[in-house]
Amino acid sequence: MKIKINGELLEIDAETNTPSLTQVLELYGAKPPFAVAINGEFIAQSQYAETSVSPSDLLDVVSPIFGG
Amino acid sequence: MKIKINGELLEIDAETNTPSLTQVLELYGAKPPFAVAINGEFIAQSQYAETSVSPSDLLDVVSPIFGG
Amino acid sequence: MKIKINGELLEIDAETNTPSLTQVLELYGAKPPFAVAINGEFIAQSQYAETSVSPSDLLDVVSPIFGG
Amino acid sequence: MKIKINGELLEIDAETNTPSLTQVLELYGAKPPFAVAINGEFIAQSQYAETSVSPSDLLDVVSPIFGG
Amino acid sequence: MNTLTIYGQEFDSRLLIGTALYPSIDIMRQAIEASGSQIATLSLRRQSPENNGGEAFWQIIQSLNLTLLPNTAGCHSVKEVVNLAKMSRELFQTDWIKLELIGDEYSLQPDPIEMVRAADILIKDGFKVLPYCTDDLVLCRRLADMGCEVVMPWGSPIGTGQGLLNPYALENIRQRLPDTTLIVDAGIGLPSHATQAFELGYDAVLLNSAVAQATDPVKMATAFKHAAIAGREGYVAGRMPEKQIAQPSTPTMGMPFWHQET
Amino acid sequence: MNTLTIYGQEFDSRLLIGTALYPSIDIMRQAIEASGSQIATLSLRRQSPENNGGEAFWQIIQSLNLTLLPNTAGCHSVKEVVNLAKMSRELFQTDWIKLELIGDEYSLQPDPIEMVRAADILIKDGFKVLPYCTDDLVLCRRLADMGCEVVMPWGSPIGTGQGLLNPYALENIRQRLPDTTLIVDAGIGLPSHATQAFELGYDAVLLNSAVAQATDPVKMATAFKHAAIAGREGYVAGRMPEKQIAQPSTPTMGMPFWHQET
Amino acid sequence: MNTLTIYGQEFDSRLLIGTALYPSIDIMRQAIEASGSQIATLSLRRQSPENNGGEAFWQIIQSLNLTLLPNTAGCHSVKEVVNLAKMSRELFQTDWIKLELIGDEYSLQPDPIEMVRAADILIKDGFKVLPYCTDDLVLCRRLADMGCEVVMPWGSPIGTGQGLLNPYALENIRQRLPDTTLIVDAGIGLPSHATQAFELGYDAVLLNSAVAQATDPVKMATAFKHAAIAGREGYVAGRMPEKQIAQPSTPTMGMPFWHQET
Amino acid sequence: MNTLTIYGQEFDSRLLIGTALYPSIDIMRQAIEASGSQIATLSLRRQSPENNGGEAFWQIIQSLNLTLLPNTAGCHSVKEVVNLAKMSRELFQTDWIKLELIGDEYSLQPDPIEMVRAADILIKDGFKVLPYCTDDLVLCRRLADMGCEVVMPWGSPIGTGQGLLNPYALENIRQRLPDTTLIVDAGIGLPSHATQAFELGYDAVLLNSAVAQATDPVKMATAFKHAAIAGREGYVAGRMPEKQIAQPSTPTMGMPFWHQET
Repeated sequence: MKIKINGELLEIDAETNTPSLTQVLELYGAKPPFAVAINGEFIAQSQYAETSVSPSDLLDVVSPIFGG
Repeated sequence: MKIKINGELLEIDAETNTPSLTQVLELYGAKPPFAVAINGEFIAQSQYAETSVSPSDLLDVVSPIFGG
Repeated sequence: MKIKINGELLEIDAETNTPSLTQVLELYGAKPPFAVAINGEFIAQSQYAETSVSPSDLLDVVSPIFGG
Repeated sequence: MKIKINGELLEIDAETNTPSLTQVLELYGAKPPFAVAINGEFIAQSQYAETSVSPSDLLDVVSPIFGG
Repeated sequence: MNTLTIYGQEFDSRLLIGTALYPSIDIMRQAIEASGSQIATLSLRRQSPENNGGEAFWQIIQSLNLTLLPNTAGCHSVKEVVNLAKMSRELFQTDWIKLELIGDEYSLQPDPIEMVRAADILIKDGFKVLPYCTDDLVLCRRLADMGCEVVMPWGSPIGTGQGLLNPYALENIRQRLPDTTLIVDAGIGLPSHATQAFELGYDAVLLNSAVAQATDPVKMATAFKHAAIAGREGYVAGRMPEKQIAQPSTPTMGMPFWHQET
Repeated sequence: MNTLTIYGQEFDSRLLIGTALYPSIDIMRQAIEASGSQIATLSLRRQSPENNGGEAFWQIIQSLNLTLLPNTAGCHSVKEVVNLAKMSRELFQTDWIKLELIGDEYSLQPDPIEMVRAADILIKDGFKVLPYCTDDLVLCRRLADMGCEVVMPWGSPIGTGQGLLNPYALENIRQRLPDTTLIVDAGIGLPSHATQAFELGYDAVLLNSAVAQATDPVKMATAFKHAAIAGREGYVAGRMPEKQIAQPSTPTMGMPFWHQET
Repeated sequence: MNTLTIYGQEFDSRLLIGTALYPSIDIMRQAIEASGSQIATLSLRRQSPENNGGEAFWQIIQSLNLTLLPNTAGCHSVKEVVNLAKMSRELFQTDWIKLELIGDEYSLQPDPIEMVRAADILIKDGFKVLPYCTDDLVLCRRLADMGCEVVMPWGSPIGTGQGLLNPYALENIRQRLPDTTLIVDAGIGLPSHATQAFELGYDAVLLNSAVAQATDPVKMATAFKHAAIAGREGYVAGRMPEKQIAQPSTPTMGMPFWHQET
Repeated sequence: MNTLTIYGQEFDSRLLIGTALYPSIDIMRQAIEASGSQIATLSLRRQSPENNGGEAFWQIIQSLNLTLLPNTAGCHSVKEVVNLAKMSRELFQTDWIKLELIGDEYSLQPDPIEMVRAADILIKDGFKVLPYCTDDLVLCRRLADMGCEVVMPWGSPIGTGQGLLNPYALENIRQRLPDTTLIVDAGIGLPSHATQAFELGYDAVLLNSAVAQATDPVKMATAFKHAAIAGREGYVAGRMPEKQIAQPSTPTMGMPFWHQET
């Protein structure tokens, strides 16, 4: 299946059609520290496991960067 | 009965306990041009006759004045 | 003889070696209105005739121009 | 004789009618450090002895003061 | 076109004038006439024996046949603004309203949040709103987007006469809202302040105290009439480029006395 | 009296205008007429085939019947100033001279020391001197004391159009020299700059580039005509007092909707 | 007490510094150290191979043991602000958030209406909000009333370095909100701008470009460190009264050479 | 080199401080020490019983081991200046003299014409002249050409604390006299004024009232010490370019939530 992460389509061959966010982040290779939003809504770390991702979802995985 | 018009109590001896706005304005001696609000809500001229005033009401009768 | 007028050398064949300013201006073809200075010193019109010009002299012949 | 020092008249009983500046300063009780001018002209210390003061003279004896 | 457009109406004069604070009603009348203004602001207050003068005022105003711009000065809430506006519309027979919703007692500054709510209600109710606002671009644009064809940022607080405190902000608003009729309202103290507003590209100036509280209000009104023309004409004429280094106006070529040695 | 006095002569217009830098002589003519100026500055340069245009210029100038104010622009020494002044007096048949003695090539700033020497010589020779100077009070007073009935401090360097860089200094000069005719010369870029000069109490403004280098010089000349009237009338009318705290124009008394509890 | 208080925390330095736009991460580190700042702003962006540098940045930042102030720069809606804030809180383990809700692409000006809605949601969610806002008093007071213990009006638009465009407005906010921690955020370009902000009574200054884009960022950071001390100490010391007329410092009494005639 | 050079002598501090107008001699001492100044101005006045305090003052001054800069404050003629200078040289054993020749009682402005004559005489007599002058470029250059290695234009009139009234003129002087030691003397009222002077490229600042008349002179002296460092370091560091349009500091690339439709 294809999921859109950080604006790019990611091909994921997961068993299920609705993998958990934990799996997706692993497959994506997210590097800590990071935080996540699905469809613009923040998802707390504690929710990763029980949050399932569906193809239409838009994911954001963000990390610290300089800012003013 | 007593009604509060433009911040002052006006003694009105009306037959009914709920005189019409028309009556009240007459008794008050409102000089045209003027516009009216009851309890802060504008009342159109066309509504004067069918609007009845009760003692608790707060009336405003305003006229043109200089302004910036 | 050669005279310097308005920054340029003017060849003048005058009888004498010290022509009058009147002659020089005529030969130069000065167009009125104008005013004259020799070696940076103003010369009044009334003095033109009796003023003799010598080769080393520096003449200025000026006319009106726009200014701020 | 009377001499004007720092804007005030000073009575001096000197033998001579033209005492030296040295004497005058002593009689005036000038406190060092100071500098002197007579009639608005600076007098160097080295000149005190040979400078004679006459009644019409105006003396200034100045000392350090705060300034901006 | 060199006329001022306000909600489709055209005006030759680019000065909107207030009717308050004059030494006398007669001086007010003379000053308004001298200013050449075609639009005057006024308000509504409670009838009372004291302001029977209100009648005299009303007679004069009608006689001047001006376009009237009623304001909601003194209102501190959306409800007050909306109801005073409705009373004005009925009494003055105009759907024009100068929206004024005070957010601070000392600076008499408009409340940027509440005034947007008020404007929304008034526009939906059919009013032609002329909002008095701060020089906040986002606020001005929001008002324009809501349907205000005229937006009126302040120059400085009402009645201070400090002129244009932030020309940069005002110029920015002009550049970003090219199609909105922009009027500097409040803070004008001197004719040069008005002229400057026009030079920044503003379409008109609304003032009151600067004229009414001048030593000679009628003469000052004349001054502002010319100030408006000066600023507008100057803006349209296109200013000379500003330079950092001096530039001679009189030509240096042909300067006498200079002879290089030969 | 509300006329401008220069060495005993009265003028209705308070604008002195330069004749240089216009796109064409015809536009110059129209602009001068539009400005309403009655006094124009001009200069003298060497005759030459190139500036035969000089003749056309001279014809036009004479036809406008203006009071002429010849300048000594470009002069860098007392001797140059004095002799150019004498040539001007003879040619233009006027003892008026705009004294300009440049002390710096980049800022075209007058030389405060040399210009005093030049003014002294010219005055003793019977000239009516109008000195172009900096906004230095002591210099201005010295020129006035020497017999200059007119003193012309700059607003900013010639041709920069930066306006009045130091209003405090200019105002100070006005207050200390109440009986001298004061003219802001140089630096005016916008109509509001001229208006401001009059509001400071200056009697007149001399400008050139602001009009000549505008996109539309004729229209800009009109703008300055009004700017001068606006500033002068405003000055005479007496400005409203400037305040730090806002003051409502519309009365608060009689505001509807406010009912204290009973 | 002469320390800066932000939501109950005390700081000796009154300079908050941004971490962006430095020539290199190492220069950033040196500049932050030279500035003496104890609080630094930073942000969140999408992970990507390109900004692996992000890791290096994060290492350095942690090593400097600063108090972190994450911002919501780039957000254009309440929803974006709220969710980015929550991501920041989780990742940076802080409930501090610099609220930035852009209302205009060109001026990068905050949206006065939307930001109030965002602040309301964040405060209710337990955030300690430091809102970046305009110099609008009513807006600032509203944010303070909602529970913002710190309010950060701009001096001029982000990254322009124009300094304090409207000192009158900023001073007004200071006087009206005596108990709020006020920080000038954005627009600082020179050390004197920062000093001026403190002289107006502001508690701190937040800057970034002025240091990061200086020719020598580290030296400029030192300059700002001293500018903050200068302004704060000067404010506390109480300025001399400003005067219109000159006052001699050196005494005139006892001046030599002056002898009235006898 | 980052030291201040005055007639060949090097100083670490770029602040010159006056010794007048302090609440007490002890506060003067503390303030001078807090300021870090190495050069102090003082004067000469007639001895008298009253100013026996003069002795106490003199004791303190000597104990601070400062470089002394005697002034000619109060002098109104070349003769007074020259003779007071000679008395200073003998008494203070220094050939440094702060040339002050007042040309106007109200503005205490220097006389541009007379001071040049005085400077000429003093220089020929071997003095090292530090002239207090106006911000007139031609005057400043003339003084420099005569041999003044230091020139000290005013910011605003003595004791007014109005700061730099004409930064354009001051900057112009700096650019045109790159090799002269330039000091802003008089008019400084706030630390930010001093910082600004350095940002314009000035080498030092001379002040007195701003410290002496502050509510807390010692603390204000500290403020100015930092203000001088801030301004100088900032000047050397090279300011960020000023911009008209906002520039984001936080990067926009990688902003979350933005997904173009697929």
